[in-house]
Amino acid sequence: MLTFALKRLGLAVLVALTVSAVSFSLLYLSGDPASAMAGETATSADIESIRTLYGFDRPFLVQYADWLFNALQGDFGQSYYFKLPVSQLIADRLSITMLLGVCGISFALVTAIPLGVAAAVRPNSFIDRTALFISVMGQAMPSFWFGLVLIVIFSIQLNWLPPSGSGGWKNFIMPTVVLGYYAMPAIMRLTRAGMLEVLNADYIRTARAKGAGEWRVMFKHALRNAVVPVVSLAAVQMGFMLGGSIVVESIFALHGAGYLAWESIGRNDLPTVQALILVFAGFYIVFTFLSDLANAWLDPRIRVG
Amino acid sequence: MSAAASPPPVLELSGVTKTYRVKQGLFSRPKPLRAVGGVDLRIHKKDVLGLVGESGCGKSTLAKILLGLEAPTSGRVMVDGREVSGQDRTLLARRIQPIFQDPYSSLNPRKSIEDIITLPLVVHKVGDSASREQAVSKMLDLVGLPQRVRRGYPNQLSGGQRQRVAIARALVMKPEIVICDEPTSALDVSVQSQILNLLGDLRQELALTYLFISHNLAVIEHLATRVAVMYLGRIVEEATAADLFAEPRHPYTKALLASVLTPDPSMSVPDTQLGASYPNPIAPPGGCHFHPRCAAIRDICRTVPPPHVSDAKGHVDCHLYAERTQAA
Amino acid sequence: MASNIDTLAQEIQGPSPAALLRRRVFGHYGLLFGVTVLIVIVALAVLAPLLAGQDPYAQSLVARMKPPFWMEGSDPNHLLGTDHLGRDYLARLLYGARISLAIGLIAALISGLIGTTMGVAAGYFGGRVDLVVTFLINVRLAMPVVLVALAVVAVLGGSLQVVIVVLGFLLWDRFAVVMRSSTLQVRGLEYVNAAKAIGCSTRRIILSEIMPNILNNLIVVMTLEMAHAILLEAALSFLGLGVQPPTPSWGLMISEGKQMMLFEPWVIAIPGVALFILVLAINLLGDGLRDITAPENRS
Amino acid sequence: DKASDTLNVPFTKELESVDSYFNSAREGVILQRSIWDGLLFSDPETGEYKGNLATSWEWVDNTTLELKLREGVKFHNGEEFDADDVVYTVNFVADPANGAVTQRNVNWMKEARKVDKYTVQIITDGPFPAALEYLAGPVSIYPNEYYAEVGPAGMGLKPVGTGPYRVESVEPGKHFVLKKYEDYHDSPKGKATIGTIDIRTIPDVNTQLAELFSGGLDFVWGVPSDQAEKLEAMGRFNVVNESTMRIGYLEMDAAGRSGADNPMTKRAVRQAINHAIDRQAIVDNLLKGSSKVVNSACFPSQFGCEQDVTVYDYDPEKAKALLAEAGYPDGLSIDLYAYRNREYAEAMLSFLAEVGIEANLKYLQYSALRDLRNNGQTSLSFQTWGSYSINDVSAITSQFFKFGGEDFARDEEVRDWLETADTSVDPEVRKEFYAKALKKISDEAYWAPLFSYNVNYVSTEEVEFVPSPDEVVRFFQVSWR
Amino acid sequence: MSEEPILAVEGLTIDIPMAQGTLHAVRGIDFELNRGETLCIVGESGSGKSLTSLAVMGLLPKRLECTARKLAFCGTELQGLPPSAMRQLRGNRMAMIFQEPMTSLNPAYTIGDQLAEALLLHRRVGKAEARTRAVELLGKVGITAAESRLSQYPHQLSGGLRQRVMIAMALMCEPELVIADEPTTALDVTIQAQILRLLVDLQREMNMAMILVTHDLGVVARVADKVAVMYAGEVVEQGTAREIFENPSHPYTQGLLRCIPVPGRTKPGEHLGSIPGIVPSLIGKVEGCAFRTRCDLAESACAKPIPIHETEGGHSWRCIHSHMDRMPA
Ligand SMILES: Nc1ncnc2c1ncn2[C@@H]1O[C@H](COP(=O)(O)OP(=O)(O)OP(=O)(O)O)[C@@H](O)[C@H]1O
Ligand SMILES: Nc1ncnc2c1ncn2[C@@H]1O[C@H](COP(=O)(O)OP(=O)(O)OP(=O)(O)O)[C@@H](O)[C@H]1O
Ligand SMILES: [Mg+2]
Ligand SMILES: [Mg+2]
Repeated sequence: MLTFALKRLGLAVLVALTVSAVSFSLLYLSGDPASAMAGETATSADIESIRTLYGFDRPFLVQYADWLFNALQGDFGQSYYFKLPVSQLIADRLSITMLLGVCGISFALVTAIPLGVAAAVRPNSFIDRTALFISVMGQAMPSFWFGLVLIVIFSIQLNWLPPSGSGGWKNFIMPTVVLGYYAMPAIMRLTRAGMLEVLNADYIRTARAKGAGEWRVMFKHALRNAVVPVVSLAAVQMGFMLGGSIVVESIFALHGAGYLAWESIGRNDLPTVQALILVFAGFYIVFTFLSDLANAWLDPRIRVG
Repeated sequence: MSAAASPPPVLELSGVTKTYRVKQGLFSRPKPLRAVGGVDLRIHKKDVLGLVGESGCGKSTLAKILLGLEAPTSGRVMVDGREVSGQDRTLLARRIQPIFQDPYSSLNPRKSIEDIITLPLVVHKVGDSASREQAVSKMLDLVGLPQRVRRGYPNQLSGGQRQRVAIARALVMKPEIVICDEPTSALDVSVQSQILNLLGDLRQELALTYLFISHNLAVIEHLATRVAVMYLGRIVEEATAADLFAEPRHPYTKALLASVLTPDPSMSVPDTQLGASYPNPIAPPGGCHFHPRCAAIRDICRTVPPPHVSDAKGHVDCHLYAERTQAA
Repeated sequence: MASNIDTLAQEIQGPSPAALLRRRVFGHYGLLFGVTVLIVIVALAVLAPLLAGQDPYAQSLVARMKPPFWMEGSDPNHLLGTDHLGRDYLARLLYGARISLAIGLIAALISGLIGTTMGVAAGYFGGRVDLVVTFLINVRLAMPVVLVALAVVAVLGGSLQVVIVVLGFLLWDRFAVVMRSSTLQVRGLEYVNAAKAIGCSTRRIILSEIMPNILNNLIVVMTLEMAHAILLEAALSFLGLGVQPPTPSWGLMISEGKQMMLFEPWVIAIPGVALFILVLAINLLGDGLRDITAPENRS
Repeated sequence: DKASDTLNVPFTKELESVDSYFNSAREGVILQRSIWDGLLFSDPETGEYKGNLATSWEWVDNTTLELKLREGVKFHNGEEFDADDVVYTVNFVADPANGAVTQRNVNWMKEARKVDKYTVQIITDGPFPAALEYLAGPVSIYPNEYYAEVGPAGMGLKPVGTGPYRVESVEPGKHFVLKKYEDYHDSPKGKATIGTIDIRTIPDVNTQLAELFSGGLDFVWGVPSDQAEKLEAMGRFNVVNESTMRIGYLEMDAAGRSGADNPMTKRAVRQAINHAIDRQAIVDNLLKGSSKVVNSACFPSQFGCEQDVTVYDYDPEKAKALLAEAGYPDGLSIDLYAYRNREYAEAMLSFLAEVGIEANLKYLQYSALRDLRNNGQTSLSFQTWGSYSINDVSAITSQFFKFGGEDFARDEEVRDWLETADTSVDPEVRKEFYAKALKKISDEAYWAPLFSYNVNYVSTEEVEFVPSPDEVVRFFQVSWR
Repeated sequence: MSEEPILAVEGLTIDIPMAQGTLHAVRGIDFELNRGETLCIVGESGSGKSLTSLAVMGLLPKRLECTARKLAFCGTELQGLPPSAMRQLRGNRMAMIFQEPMTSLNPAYTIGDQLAEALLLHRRVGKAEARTRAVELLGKVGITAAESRLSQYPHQLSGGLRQRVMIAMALMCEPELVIADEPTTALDVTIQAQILRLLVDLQREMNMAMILVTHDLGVVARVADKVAVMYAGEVVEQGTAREIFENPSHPYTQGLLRCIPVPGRTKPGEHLGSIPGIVPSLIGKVEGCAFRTRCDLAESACAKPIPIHETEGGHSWRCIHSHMDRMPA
């Protein structure tokens, strides 16, 4: 168990390092950070002085090593734009993104799993077709467009929900739906496929032969087994969702990490972008790790050798 | 029968071992699993060597080693007295061909029957398309399939027919040795008998040598000239079919024979005298691997691996016979 | 009075795989719908110059923001109205289909090539290769796609080519994952062993024994990734870091139309619905392909 | 809204820092005017200078300006305002090492000296006629003790000034709350009337409008003309349009920095481009409002902005002829760089295409574009310049024609004339030399000046607001109706 | 005879709607089973054995259409019984053992949980009591150290052990009828013999009726009191084991018996008997004898309805030939 955890941790660190190296080289090898820092009205002399001040004239590898060394100590440098420590900035913005992510994935799970189960129990029934329809729609609906449509309907036409901001729970309804709907189809399909497969499994017949009722069969025997891959998927989706919150946050003017990322790209605020990529990657890694643990807990074949 | 005068065996294994590393749980480190442990075996021309043993004892692994699909961890495989590992794999492929257990997965579903049967010819660049066409016709006749199946696909055939296609593919290169890994265990009895008859006929016609793997002793008795009994990766007894069935020596062989259920309504289900526990191949029992289930167990069996007792009839690995020979 | 036992016993051969496939295709309404819509869209895209009748780039500042035909004040010359520069919306929509299709197709091809190579290599060779590929897949999955794509496009400058290449190099993960597991599955089947025992070269085994049997999965992933790429391009363009104007990309049209969406909802509705239908059709096609090819019927 | 005496307004951009010396955004200027005061105040209507934190001022010599300070002014934190504050602020920001973002705003000052508690001298770095404009604009006075303690970062998070509004809270980049400063001194700015200003950053104009519809915002500015028209038509909102000092222009690489064989080095080509674009159509259909076509390389109201220059009217035929004359009878292909107003750029693409110039739009982030410009790689770019709302032509021509990184004309004659004008304190001399320079710029068609920008201010009917041409929203002049 | 049969099936028919038409998987089969008796259903793959046993348990998938003139358990007609009543019978008075020990146990729960569940569902007992019973039964099916096995998961057991657990699970409530669907097919020969022996012993001990589904004639001969031979969805021959093996009367039964090599009886290397051809498709209309396409003795009359011949000993077969050349015993 411990060696497993250590191994996973080692792998996770390696993944994170690679991600950071790739993104660092992508970002820093092209574009001029000094100019980005200088702001819109700077002169070339301003830029030159910034270049030497921040050491952008040093060799690339030195810069990376320097960055990495500091990053390992939790110091992602200063935002070029806000002139604030990036870690503080991200910590500040992350809460909204996390909240959004948690709401989104909860929404996705709460809708997807019952639908998936219901669809699997009665394949080709009305409910199955409805579920399929919902998921097909969800996959084809561009989320930025969906968000705009929701705003037009619920904020402008009906005036039920505020179109932007993060002041109260009402602000989170539309973003949650948009973000959750993006992740829902995959989870629903996997639940359905898993349940279908599990319901055809011999041990379900065994349970029925014992005289277990349908609900018991469905929830105690089938879902427990079908949910194992769903956990992994949900973790992956959660990771994607944080990364995908860019679109949603920018539509609903939520000042979360995703929006920060988008703005920072536009502002060439490289330390922030770099740190955000790493943070999102870190979340993905953490979630998949947690899902592995959850799966081990759910599936004794993994847990006990 | 006289071992000394006979030509060298077409196929000879000495000390062949195959160890896999398997992971059990997510949290455990891989452990070695000795699927085949120190197997010595000789197959002579036109022999049918029956290989029996229970599931997981390493029969298929042995077959894969012979086919060159797996490299043995140690030991030597020799064909016509030449060691295989140095030989070109294509050369080996010309002489040894397989027939697998599952007629459903042994044929590529995307290829027509004709393509499946000619594949060996194409790979080894034998003949031109016309001669290959002829070869297919001949093979189809040989295995008793109508000519019209040649443009069909595997999913259009029944299990027995598929197995015939597999046999045709195995024989189209005119190999000397055919490795049959449970070729009939997925088939119904009525089809099984067709395939067994076919295999018997082909052997006569083409002077083939078979390694015939099965766990159905009745089938083995019907077809084999020699029989090797395998238990947990080792050959525990080997003898001619007649000898083995007339006088099984190893307690495991005895149990195997006892558990053959002949369709005789006057008999009831036999008591094999075997223990219920099936050993874990990852942590095989010490001493004689068979000792936890053996009806004739002695103290020595728990600690000391059994000796290799050879005589004119074949060989048996068992403490019982070690003493007897010593005493004699 | 031949009962079917007599006839069926004669007929040893069932339907061929092709016939079976045909039967399943025509029994799958989602697939048929997807294919039909896709064919229509492709036809529209190909025939855009004929159908549009107008230059999608021709602007007329005096004829801006004309509404589509179902609204008052529409112009019969501009069935779907005009955009903020007075360009014909229908023409832009039709030419936009070309962009979306091209992006989807080429990006999926690039990523398919990368992902399939990696996945098949990992699945077939296993061991170290598998470790490395799995690691790369992990790295790729850990990278937030939208963010990285935005960043890279921002750095390289947005053009059709850049967007296609960036998407192509970012979306290979699913190919790799699916191809790896499919290959693993097929590799364990007896006919691959049989091919090895026959003496087939590794190349032949991969190309003619394994690939044909995982091709269906490849095609399914291809369609899904195509849809994914189209959506991503639209999202990037929407965020202003994708294809550049005046290219009539649908995402860009939504982005530009967003300005007026509160007053003239049709401006975003038209390209939005077009995008939705295209992606829907491709997804239905992919789902359908998966359904009809998934369980290889065993007799 | 009026009921809660809170004006809800959006910022479009995330403001990097509230400290006005450490941001370069319009939003920063808006906050600066409300939170801090300058020594002087420039009446937005007349342009006349009035005393604010200073009560009188006088040039002691070419480079020394002496000011008498207002007494009894208190900063929001209670600190008293006196000469030390001025001296500290000026000396801090004038030192390039402290990294004030927009050096131009402060680098004309060498230092400040305290004469007595309420008298200071500001020493300029050479003669600088526009000094008063800057003192009334970007140069605001910070409390010396507080600033010394917290520095720019602290000032950004918890700003303290003397202005009509004090800062209640700052969530960097996201949310700012201003409260009316009850003890505001008797400034020409006047006291604020609205109690609370609540500013949220909402990047997208649409979202801003959606919020306006649903009552989340009271006042929005920078609304594109199309939407403004629609909003006006709805009758629920006040829509006011006001011109700004920002002008748009095409910058052409006459100097051949991007390559000696660059077509833009040919005067005929540059003139052709001038003739090719129907600026009036763009103004009428896209910018609308109070935007105007500009012909000279500056905003007409700026001091020294000569209007009597060569005018290139819209004439595609002539453009084609000029192109043919320059050796491009079949037209040419070129990259057009731009960083804002994509739709205007797109419209220009189309006009250029009509005369045979196939322009590929390269729409970049400002900073990326500036890199290219400074490296001399943009042969044709669509630029805009707002002159920091400084009503003096030096804020534009001197930025772009004095051989800086953004000078693609590299005309020595123009540079020398501008130098003379910039450093002279005699208005007539300045006028004369600016006119010479601007005429040559026009004749040589170094730029294609396009149009001036305008801003639409949209508010609910409760809000009373009078815009000024400098694009700066003065919250203290907004009131409830 | 006087006693009511524990299971009486008459005219059981199972139709499966398929894309290509209706699959007549089971076509009107009859059998009866008394207390303490063992009935073996034997037949080739796809002949409908499993469907028949699932039909008795009421476990057929819903989309299959199952009808019967009579389907009575201890006199209670099972058709039309409300699901809750059917559940009360299942696992309680009739139990089933499935073919695949590897997949028939839920991988997510311990052996103990799964064993106890059967009892907890039907008896008012506590967890502890259910555990005790589980340990007791595990002992009975020959599992040593039963106590420690309770907390193990299925994947930790070998196939033979799992099948023993399955048997123990079926017997938890001491059912009157056990249906074992090929309980030993997936097992090794040695273990097969052990499991069969265990089943037979327990059946005697508990005086249960048992239906054993198999395709292994060897098993049938050794275990059965009564045998039903199925071919293509029909019972083609039925009778006591002795009758069937010594007097096989249907050409199919005879063919089957000739196909299998029997040590000591068939000569090594000699041709085995065989049945040519393949099983016909049962999709669409099926008339006459399904075996006629493979039968040496087929005549045109075989395409017409087939009479059932019955002897006094209860031996019956479905063939146009009433008196066949009997196989030499
Ligand atoms: N590729 C592999 N990796 C790890 N273990 C393997 C591998 N192949 C086989 N084994 C293990 O080696 C042992 C022998 O397997 P093998 O397939 O040779 O048995 P077998 O006698 O053919 O069994 P069966 O009768 O079920 O076919 C088994 O315990 C099996 O789990
Ligand atoms: N759920 C199902 N859907 C469709 N067809 C089915 C289903 N279950 C069984 N069948 C078909 O019904 C026929 C009889 O099946 P059944 O399982 O009863 O055969 P069996 O005699 O038990 O065979 P085996 O020895 O292979 O277990 C077969 O042709 C099978 O394909
Ligand atoms: Mg095997
Ligand atoms: Mg069955």
